[in-house]
Formats: sequence, structure tokens, C-alpha cells
Amino acid sequence: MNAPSDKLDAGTAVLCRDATVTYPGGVCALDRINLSVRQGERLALVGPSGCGKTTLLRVIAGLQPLTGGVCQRSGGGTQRSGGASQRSGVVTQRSKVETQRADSRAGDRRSVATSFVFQQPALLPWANVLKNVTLPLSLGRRRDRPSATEMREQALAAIHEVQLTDAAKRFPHQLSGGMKMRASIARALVTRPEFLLLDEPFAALDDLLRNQLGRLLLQLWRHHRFTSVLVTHNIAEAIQLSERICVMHQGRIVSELDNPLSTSDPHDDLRRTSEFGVFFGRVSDTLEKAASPDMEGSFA
Amino acid sequence: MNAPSDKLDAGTAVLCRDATVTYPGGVCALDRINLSVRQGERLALVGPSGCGKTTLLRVIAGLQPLTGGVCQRSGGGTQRSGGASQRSGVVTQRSKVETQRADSRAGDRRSVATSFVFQQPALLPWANVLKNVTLPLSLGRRRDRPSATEMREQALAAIHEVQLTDAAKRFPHQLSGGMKMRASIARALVTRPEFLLLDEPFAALDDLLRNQLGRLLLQLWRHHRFTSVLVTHNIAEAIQLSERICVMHQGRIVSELDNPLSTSDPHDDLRRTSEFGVFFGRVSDTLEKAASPDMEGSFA
Amino acid sequence: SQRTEVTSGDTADDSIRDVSVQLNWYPEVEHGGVYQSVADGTYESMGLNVEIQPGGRATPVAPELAMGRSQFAITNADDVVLFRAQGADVVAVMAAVQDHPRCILVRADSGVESLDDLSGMTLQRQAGRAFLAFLEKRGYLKDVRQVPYHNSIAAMVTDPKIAVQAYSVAEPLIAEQQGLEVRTLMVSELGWNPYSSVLVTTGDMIRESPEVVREMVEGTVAGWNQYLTSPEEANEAILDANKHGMTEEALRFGAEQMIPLAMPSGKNAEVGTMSSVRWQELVDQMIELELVDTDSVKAEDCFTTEFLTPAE
Amino acid sequence: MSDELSDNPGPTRESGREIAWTVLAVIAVAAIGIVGWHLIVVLFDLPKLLLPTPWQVAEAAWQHRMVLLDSGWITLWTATVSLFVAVIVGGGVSVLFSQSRLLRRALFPYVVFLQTVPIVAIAPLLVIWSGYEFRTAVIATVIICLFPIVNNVTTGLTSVRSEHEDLLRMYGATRWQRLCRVQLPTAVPFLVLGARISSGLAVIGAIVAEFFVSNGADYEGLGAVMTGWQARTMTDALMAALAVSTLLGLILFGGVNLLSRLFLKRYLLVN
Amino acid sequence: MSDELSDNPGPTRESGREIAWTVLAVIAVAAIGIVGWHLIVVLFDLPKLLLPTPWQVAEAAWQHRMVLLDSGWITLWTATVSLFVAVIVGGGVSVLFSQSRLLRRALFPYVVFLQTVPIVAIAPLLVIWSGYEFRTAVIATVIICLFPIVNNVTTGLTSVRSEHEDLLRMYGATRWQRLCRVQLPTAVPFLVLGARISSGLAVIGAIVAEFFVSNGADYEGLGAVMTGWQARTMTDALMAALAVSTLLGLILFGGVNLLSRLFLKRYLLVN
Ligand SMILES: Nc1ncnc2c1ncn2[C@@H]1O[C@H](COP(=O)(O)OP(=O)(O)OP(=O)(O)O)[C@@H](O)[C@H]1O
Ligand SMILES: Nc1ncnc2c1ncn2[C@@H]1O[C@H](COP(=O)(O)OP(=O)(O)OP(=O)(O)O)[C@@H](O)[C@H]1O
Ligand SMILES: [Mg+2]
Ligand SMILES: [Mg+2]
Repeated sequence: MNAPSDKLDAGTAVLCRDATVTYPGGVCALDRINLSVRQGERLALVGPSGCGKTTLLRVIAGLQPLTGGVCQRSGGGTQRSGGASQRSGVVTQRSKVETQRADSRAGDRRSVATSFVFQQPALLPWANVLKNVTLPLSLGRRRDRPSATEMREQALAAIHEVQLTDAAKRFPHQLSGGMKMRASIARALVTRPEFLLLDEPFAALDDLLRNQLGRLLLQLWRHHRFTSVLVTHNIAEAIQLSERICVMHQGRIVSELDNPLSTSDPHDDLRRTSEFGVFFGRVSDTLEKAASPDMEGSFA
Repeated sequence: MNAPSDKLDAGTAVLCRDATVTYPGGVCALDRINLSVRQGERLALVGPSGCGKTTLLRVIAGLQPLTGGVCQRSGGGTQRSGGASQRSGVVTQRSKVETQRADSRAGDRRSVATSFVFQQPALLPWANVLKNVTLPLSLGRRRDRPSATEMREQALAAIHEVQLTDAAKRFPHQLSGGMKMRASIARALVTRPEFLLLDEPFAALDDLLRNQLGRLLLQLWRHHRFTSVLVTHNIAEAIQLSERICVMHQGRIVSELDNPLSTSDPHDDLRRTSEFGVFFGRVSDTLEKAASPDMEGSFA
Repeated sequence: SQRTEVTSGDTADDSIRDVSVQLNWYPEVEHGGVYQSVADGTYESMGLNVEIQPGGRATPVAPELAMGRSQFAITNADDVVLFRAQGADVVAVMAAVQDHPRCILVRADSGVESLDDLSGMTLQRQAGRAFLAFLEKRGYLKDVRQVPYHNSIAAMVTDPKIAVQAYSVAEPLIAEQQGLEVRTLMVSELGWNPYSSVLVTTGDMIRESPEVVREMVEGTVAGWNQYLTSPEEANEAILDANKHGMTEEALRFGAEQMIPLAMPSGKNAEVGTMSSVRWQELVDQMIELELVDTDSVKAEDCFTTEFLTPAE
Repeated sequence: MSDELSDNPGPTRESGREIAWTVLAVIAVAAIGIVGWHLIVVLFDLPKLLLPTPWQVAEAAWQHRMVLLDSGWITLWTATVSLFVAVIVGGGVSVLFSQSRLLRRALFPYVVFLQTVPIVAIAPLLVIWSGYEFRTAVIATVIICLFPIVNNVTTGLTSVRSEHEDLLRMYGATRWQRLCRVQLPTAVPFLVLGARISSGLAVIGAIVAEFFVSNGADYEGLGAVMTGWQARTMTDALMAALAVSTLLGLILFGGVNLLSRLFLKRYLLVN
Repeated sequence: MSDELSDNPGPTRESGREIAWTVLAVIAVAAIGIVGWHLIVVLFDLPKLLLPTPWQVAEAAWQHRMVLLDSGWITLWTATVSLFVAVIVGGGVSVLFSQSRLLRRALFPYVVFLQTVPIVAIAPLLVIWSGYEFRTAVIATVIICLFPIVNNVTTGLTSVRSEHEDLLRMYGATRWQRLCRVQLPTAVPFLVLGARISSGLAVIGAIVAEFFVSNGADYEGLGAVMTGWQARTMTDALMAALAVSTLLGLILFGGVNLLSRLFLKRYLLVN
């Protein structure tokens, strides 16, 4: 199914064409989404609760099969309608089998190391924080897998970055809500991914930590130039951490805004500048307009 | 154990004296907390992740046994050290049995109807949104329980308030993260509680919804004058929704700030006023000071 | 016993042969002759090292022979016919008990005097046994409720309406010990009388090692003769092999009961003998009872008396 | 088999195509097994009464088809009724157990007793007390199938998630409400798991009970038929009967699965 | 009993006091049961052959204590070995099943076969193939205990939470990694549940197997002893043997619980 015509341009990390997801219940979570993400770009997705942000992120990650359209990821697999039953052990249509193989092979090779911070922490309850964070390092078929001590050190470093060092030996059920999310963030960062998907990673954290982790992200980005897609409800956060902001509403991308402030080094006073205020207002207005009754009518 | 000397003043809703919680692992989540909440007061708890906010809320709700000190709630039970194994079916010490009985009786009578929005949505996975929201109405020994249709109507009203009407028939696994939290909020509001405990209820929601629900809370409060304790990371939210802000750090309440803006009607422009900015800065500074190294030393 | 000495002399220079005898049930008086010859060294003196393999519930006698794990077995004549009908080449070479000890046990106060009065009773029996088909065919079991046998006579204690399948050499004593007066109704008197305690082997064995078969037959006949005279030594061996299911008393009683069954005429020479008339009668009966198909078994294949007569 | 617990509830998951594949796979395995069996018999030249060929078994099954059908039906009925009773009784016992830790601890050893006592040993006693009746066979079978239900359902009822516990305490749920609203729904997947195990045990239990309980006239199940055939060393017919008993097991097992899918699906989803 | 799944892991939960209470409760129930039993015997004037008094049973137990001890030990050993083998084999089969839906569907009916086939019916065949050996008893017992393990563990292995599935896919876990890191830990509570059921079945299985296998003089477990006593209608001794078999069941059951608490605790916590 990896037909040559499907190949991505060199500089494109993700390309969705008419990507559509309708859940079994009949809910259309994604409605003909067209989106392209450049290599090394930092994209933010904002939009009201239930508009399909998580679904889009999962489609990009290859976790959610499409019911229509195509979504390609460079070095990863191609999601298209038809590859529906990805978790089934029995696949009957030949095309399905192939799609699936391509996907899983892609996952195994991990030509592009991808990390996902899920909206829920999704920690393994039987493993302590350290083990949970080490997990991604020990998975996959990588030849150059680090030694156990190296893994441990890298994991401890990531845990330190999210300020969980004291709780490294605790089990998930012994953590507070925010601590669980931090462990989950550490798990995503520990592999130094080339492609980072973040689903409201900082929602459960206080501003101080949020800013620190935001700075950490930007700092990592300056070193590694990974591609990232960030879902957030916090417009300020979206502005500080992204180069482009896509506003979603009811399964569609209703607006794409280039972030004029993206090149600036993040400093705490950024929020107090007038450019920030202006752009904040623009994003905010777009969101509100999307939710206003007349717009709603056009999407219903 | 409900000795007369333990009786609360008429106007006090909650009184904690030296309330201490040390978890089995040895973590001291609450360290001699002293706190009193007046009837009808709106209190906010802010503090860094892992500082013990959830634990304190659970102590107030009577869900978390203390390992030291006392916590009393008017019309509710008394939490004190010694009532440790509340979920055990076998209690050997006479005093324990009594404590437990007192607690559960208090829960049954619900002399003060209490609701808790947990940090995690805690929905019943086998029930749809409507059934989940109806649950609190149908529990307990209330003589004046509403009829099935009344319960349904009240639940639908609460669901409408959190804008989930379209999803009323969906099951939790078919909801987005924010929708789950909204269902959880609806479940807490449906009983029109006299005592409301909210653990980061709006963290997973976008600003628009957050503001709307905040307004809803204030509106309900104007009608019912319930007592409420709100845990939040969002200082602006704390300012808009509370009369007093307690700043916590490492299991202690390091500062209590009376909110000078609490009386004002909440309007969107409140945030742009200078008083808001000043108070915001004060709370923010208190938080940061608590987290700064030298302060940290004094708590360690 | 003189013959035994001669034979042992003949085979003295042969190496000792190991043979195994598979019993069809837990060790009991029906296996007395074999235990006797093992215990008093008769087999050994003939150059046979006999190992007795006790049986039990659902012991696969014919398969044990077919697999060659045992060279001989003790079973009932009717089973021999059944085995042959199933294609197993099992041949009877000696029959220790002439009159089958099969009986129906009823309480003395049941009002049942003979097997003709059984109607209205509940009979505990092991389904599939040939004697049942016989009784049924002859109409003795009309209006008799047939239920499974529980390997015990306990049910009779509470209910006089219960009859139990039994062996006249065993259960009557148990009933007596429990203070229960019982009546023993022999099935053999009605004309169903296959040989019991039959020593069988395979056709291959007879063709390939006739001398071993002969020694085995002679040793077993000698053992039975001895056992019917003085069973004490063998009974001890049986008790040892079945210490939970047997008592000394039961064995003594059984051995006593065995004498008229093994020697209806009272003559020692009768022990072990078989006649083609009775085999033919048995096969005919079983065909009539539809237990085996016509022509599937020939009476003359079922047994051979060649080892019962002294070697030429 | 056990995918309800993990798969999304897509309405098209159980497509006809997939069922066809399953049937094909099962048949393929059966074919391989039968050919292998035949080869073994032929190669080792085994006598029929030791191990008949598949063909001989099929012939025997055909020859005795009426007997197999009748007695199989009786056994199926016994097993079904017993499984039903076991689920009801076991569920009831588990509910009792879930209400008090002391009760649970005091009585659990006696439930283990029921599980450990060889039915073969107590069947005669049961018969004396209850007679050669369908009822007696059901009692014996229920004794055999009870434990998996009690063990699993009790575990399920006491496995309420701590967040739901909190919820119940907050709103002052009574014991009864707690049981109906949270404990029972939590226990459903455990019940299904236990009922599946018991569905197999019910068939074997019914057969074993029939070894002791059947009466020639009106109650003669597979167990009784098998005893007779065993006594006559009819190995081929016996194996046909074994095949029927397996079929019964599969029917009950499938029935439990089907019922749970139809009526309990929402409780089986792990979210 | 089944509290590991729901209770917080407080180190003092299982205090000595609580254990004492449990023992007391169990004994109290036993006392009530024994008195009731005695009254029944006396009131209905039941003959000893039918139902002996508790005292007569105790006497018989004392009289036959050496036999009970020896044979009980042998049966316990058979049951323990069989349970162990069943866990290993059942776990292995389940792992196979968890790897392919097709395989699972193709072979599951044959596992149900093992569960449904009355051991009483195939014991003679087993004896033919494997002889009057300890081995044969173990095989028969394993057949009896296998299904609860396979059924539960397979369900467990295929019940991985969808969030963990996502995690595994994200990081390109291999089948092996998936199995070890997530599937097996997820299956542990199911395994414990199954092993508990099988612990009872193992005892009953061992006893039934001994009915058939231990006719030889060199191998004599409870089952063999019970057959003998049954033939002699020694109801009192028989009941003493039943009591011993229950004790064995409790020992195995307790052993499974203890081992799971000691080594698998972290996997049993529902958070
Ligand atoms: N498994 C599912 N089955 C059916 N419907 C679903 C499922 N998951 C999500 N939905 C629906 O799809 C829509 C989009 O969900 P999604 O989780 O993508 O929203 P979101 O933008 O991430 O929202 P939030 O900000 O609240 O997390 C919602 O209406 C939701 O109810
Ligand atoms: N069940 C538990 N066992 C052991 N330690 C626990 C447990 N629950 C919480 N803790 C620890 O207690 C401390 C306070 O936890 P708490 O949940 O009250 O924090 P919080 O203020 O709500 O944090 P957050 O904002 O991240 O939710 C944390 O260090 C946490 O790790
Ligand atoms: Mg989302
Ligand atoms: Mg918290």
C-alpha cells in the first residue's frame, strides 16, 4: 500500500488529506481534516473540549484508524480508511494485512522516534516511576540499545527534569494527579524523540512547573529540532510553545494562525508584551467565533 | 467519640486541628494542618503539584483517615487519628468501631449534602452520562427522594449546564477527557449540595467553558450560599471563584490570603483590572516564595 | 502336586521367566489360586517369576494383554467373549470357578424369596453387565428399577426395597457384619453361568511360548487346589495387597464359599477344567442377548484345554 | 473467546467472515487431529478396543445415534439447570460474603470443602437422601460447579475501584445501593469468567452424577450410557459418547459467551 | 480471601489479631456444624453405616491416622505437582493463545474438550497409555485443573488496557516485549483467580485419578484408601478421609493465596 505516489515531500513530517474519523457510535470526531506539518515545526492545536484534538493526535501517531481520507507520516506508516481493525489478530482482506504490516514494521524500525504524552497518564500500575520512565528505552528492536545502567541514568535524568526525583521509587497509586502527568512527560522525553505529540501535558500542573517544563521543551527543541504537535487549552501556552496554531471546532480545522512570537526566546515577560496581547486576542476571538451560534450552524 | 467538647461553633463548617496524614510509604502528605472554613465560605487551595491539596480535600470530605490531629465537619463526621482502617470489615478496637459507625451514620443522614468533584472523573464505566449524573440523586436514605422522572429531569438540567446534552446517552469510554470531567461536574452539581469540594474541576477544559462553568458556580452560590473548597492551579480562577486563598506547600498551609475581589460580580474584564493584577501577583509571589530553595529548606 | 515337581525338574536349567498377571478387580478370593502359587513358591519352582498386577475400577484387562504389558489375566468367561467380539485375541486356558458367584442380594425382610419376585424392587447394578441382559431377556427385571451400583451395600440398610448385585463370596458377610439379614439369590441357578476366575492369555502367547502357558496353567491349578484346602497363606498375601478393602474375616468367609463354586462335585480334579459345551452355551446365550454379533465369536476360539491335560 | 474484555465494541467486529474463518480453523485442526489419530492406529496396529479408528467411532456414533441423542439431551438439560442454579446460588453466597469480611473468612473454608470433596465419594450419600432423581444429579452437579462462581464473584464484589468507593461514601450509599450500583457491575466480568469454567464443569459433573444417579426408566443420561458401554468394552461407542459430551461442553460454553455478549456487554468493557 | 484486589497495601492489615478472629470464626462455624450433624444423627436415629456421628468419625480418623497421614501426603504431593504443571502448561498455552486470535479460536474448543471429558471415562485409556504410575495420576489431574488456568490467563493476556496498547504501539514493542512488560502483568490477577479454582480441582482430581491408578501396591493415595473403605462400607473412616481431602484442599488454596501475596502483590492492586 506504500505506493510511490503516496511518498511525502522531503520537508513534510505529516500530511493529512480529507482525514475523517467516525466512531462506531456515529460521532464524527474528525471531518475531512487537511493538515500538513513541516519537519521540525512546532504546531499547537487548540479548540473546545470534544472538538477532536485527541483524535487528530492519535491519527497522526498512527493509533487511530481513519474511516476516510489519508494521513501520512514521514518515516512512519500511512493511515487510510480500510485499515480499520488494527488491533484485530485476524485480518481478512489482503490490503488490510499489508497496511497493518507496513504500520507495525514502521513502528518497529522507528525510523522516526516518536513519543506521545497521552491526556491520561497511562502509567503501568505495577511498575514504579523509574521503571515506567525506563520503559520506552527498553522497547523496540533498536540495535544500539543502551545498557541497563545507561537506561537507568537517562531515566533518572528525565525524572529529574520533571522534578520527580524524590518519587522515583513510588508506584503510580502513590502519586498525586500532577505527579502522574509529570512521570508521563518524563517517559515521553526520555527517548529524546524526533517527533513529539503532547495531549494537554501541563493541564494538571501549577504555573511554575508549567513554565519550567515549557522552557525545558523549547530548550530541547533548540538542540534537537524535533517536530511537535501540542494540544492545549491554554492559549498563552500555545503561543509560547508553538510556531503555528490550528484552531479546531467540531472535527474541523477552522483556522490556522502563524505565530508571530514564535522565534523569540521564551522569557517570563513575554506575556506582558503588547504583541502577545494582540495575538492572544486573535486566537481567543477565533475560538469564540467558531463556537458562536452562526458558525455552529455552518458545521452542524 | 462525638464528645461534646468536639462540637463545632455554629458558623464553622470545617475545623482541622493539627491534621496530619502520613501515607503507608512514609510520605507525610499533610503536616499538622490547621484550617477552619466558615459556613457559606468559598475557599481556594493552591499550591504546587504534590503538596497535599487532594489529600486535604479528602480529609475534609471524610474519605481519608488522619494519622494525627482532628478534622471536624459540621453535620458530618469527625476524622481523627485512630480511625485508620475505615474500609476494613473487621475492626478490632472498640474505639475504631465507634468512629467508623459515627462516620457512616453521618454519611447516611447527610445532614449536610456534600458533593466532591474528584481530580479524576471517576465515572461508572458501565453507565451512560445520564445514569452517572443521576447516581447521587438515587443514593442515600433520603425520605424525600424525587421520583424517577424528576431525577431524570434534574440530571438532564445539570448535564445541560455543563453542555453535554448531546452526549447524555454516551458511555464514559466514548467521551473526550474534558467531557468526562464535565460529566463529573454535573454529577456533583445535580444534588444542589450545601458543601462542595472541587479538585481541579476545570483543568481539562478550555477557557470559554471554564469561564461559563465558573459563572455557573457563582450563580448557584448566590442562590444557595453553599460552602465550597476549590483546588486549582489557576490563580486567576482561584481569585474569581473564592473569598479566601490558602497557599499550600509540602503538606503545610504556608499562607492564607483574603481575596479583596471576592465580592465583585464576576465579569470577563475583571482580569484586566489592576486590582486583579496586584492580587494575582501577591498570590503568585507567595507561591514562588514557598517553592524557593531557602523556604524549601525550612520545610524539608 | 507330584506333577508340579516333575515340571519344575524339566525347566530347571531354563532361566527364570518374568510374567505378569493382570487381575480384573481389587485382589480378593477370586484371585486366590494365583496368590497361593506366588506365596508358596509354586510358580518359582517352575521357573516363573509371576508378578500380580491388581485391578480396580474399569481395569482395561484386554488392552493390557494386547499391549503385552501382561501376559496373563484373570477375568470372567463372558468378558472373554466380549473381548473377542471386539477383536482382541484373548483365549481362556483355565477356569478356576465352575459356578459363577454372581448373585442378587436382598434383605430377608424384603419378601423376595427368589429372583421371580424381584418386580417392584430397585436393583443397584453395574450397567452393561451381561447377566443383566440375561435377566432382562428372561423377564426377571420387569418392573424392576435399575440404578447404578455404588460399590457398597449401604443403601440396603435404609431401604428394604433395594436389591444389590453381589458376589456370593463377599457381600453376604459384609451385610451380616452390619447386622443385616440378607438372602442370596444365585444367578447361576437360572442358567446364566459363565466360568469365573478364568486364566486368559493371548493367541500369540499360546503360539510363541506354549511352554510358559503350560507352566502357568499348571501352577495356577495347583495353587487353586492348595487354596481350596488351606487358604490362610494366600489370604494373607491378598490382605497385604488390598489392606483397605479386605479383612481377614472376609477372606476366610470368601474362601469357604469358594469351595462349592470351584468344585461343585467336590473333586479336586475338577478345578480348572472347561468344557466346550458350556463355552458354546455361553456364546449362544450372548448372541441371543445381542451382546455380540452372530458369527463374530466362535466358541472354540475362546478357550483351549490343551494346557489342562498333561504334556505328551 | 475472551475478546470482549479488550476489544472496542465495534458492531462489525464479529463479522460473518471472521466466524467463517474460525469454523474453518477449528475444522482444519480437527482434520489434522483425525488424520493423525488414524495414522497412529494404523502404524502401531492398535486393536479396536484399545483405540478404534476415527471411522469406527463415526460408525459407532451413527449406529447409536438415537441413544446418544436422547441421553445427550438429558445430560445437557441436567448441566444447564445445574449451571443456572450454581450461578444463582453462587452469586447469592458471594453477595453474602461480600457484605462481611468475617463471614467470608469464617465460611470460605467450607466452600472449599464443597470444591474438594470428591463427588464420587459423596454421591452415594446424596442418593440415599434425595433418591435416584434428576434433582439429585442437579445437586451433585451444582456442588461441582459452585466454587468457580463463588471464588470469582466474591473477588469481583470486593474489587470495587477505590474511586468508586469514594463516590459511594460521599453520597451515603446504603449497603444495598452499594451492592446494586457498583459491586455487582464490577463483578460481572468475574462472573462471566467463572461461569465459563463452570460450564465445562457442569457437563462433566452431570456425567459423573449420572454414573451414580441415573435410573434405567426415565432418567438415563450420557453418564449411564457410558458406564454400560465401558462395561462391555465398547471403546468405539464410548469415544463417540465422549465426543458428544465435548459437544455439550461447547454448547454450554458458547451459550455462556453468547448470553454475556448479548446482555452484559457494557460491563465487560475495560475502558 | 480475595481482598488483595481491593485493599490498600497497609502492612498492618493482616494483623495477628485479625488472623485470630478468622480462626475463631472458622472454628465457631465448625462447632455449629458438628453439633448440628450430631443432632441429626441422634434425632433421626441414623445407622452408622449411613451417617456416623462426628465422634465416630473422629475415632475412625484416630484409628486410621497413620494410613490417612501417609496416603494424604501422597495425594497432596500429586495435587501439588499437578497444580504446578497445570500452571506452567496452562500459562504456556495461554501465551500461545494470546499471540493469535486465529490460533485461539481454532484450538479453544479442544481445551474445552479437556475440561468436559469425564476423567472417569478416559482414566482407563490413560492407564493403558501411561501405566499404573504416579505420572498417570498427574496427567489425569492436570487435565482436570488445566481449564481454569487457560480460561483465566488467556482472558487476562487479552485484557490489556487500551491505553497500554497505545503505549506499546507508540514505542514499537515487539511481541515478546509486549508479552513480558504488559500482558503477563495484566494477567497475574486472573492467574491467581484461576489457580485458586484449580487448587481445589487438583485435590479432587488427584483423588479421582487414584481411584484408577493406584491399584498397584507401591502407590497408594487417599483415593485408593477410600475405594477400599467404601467396599467395606466403613462410612466413618470414609468420612475421615473426606475431611482429610478438604484439609488438603485448604492447604493448597492457602498456599496459592500465600504465594500470590508474597510474590505477586504489586500486580494484584487495582489502583
Ligand atoms: N471511543 C470513542 N467512541 C465514540 N466517540 C468517541 C470516542 N472517543 C471520542 N469520542 C467522541 O469524539 C469527539 C472528539 O473526541 P476527542 O477526544 O478527540 O476530543 P478532544 O478535542 O480531545 O476533547 P478534550 O479537550 O475534551 O479532550 C467527542 O465528541 C467524543 O465524544
Ligand atoms: N495513596 C498514596 N500513597 C502514598 N503516597 C501518596 C498517596 N497519595 C498521595 N501520596 C503522596 O502524597 C503527597 C500529596 O499528594 P496529593 O495527591 O495530596 O497532592 P496534590 O497537592 O493533590 O497534587 P496534584 O496537584 O499533583 O494533584 C504526594 O507526595 C503524593 O506522592
Ligand atoms: Mg482530548
Ligand atoms: Mg491532586
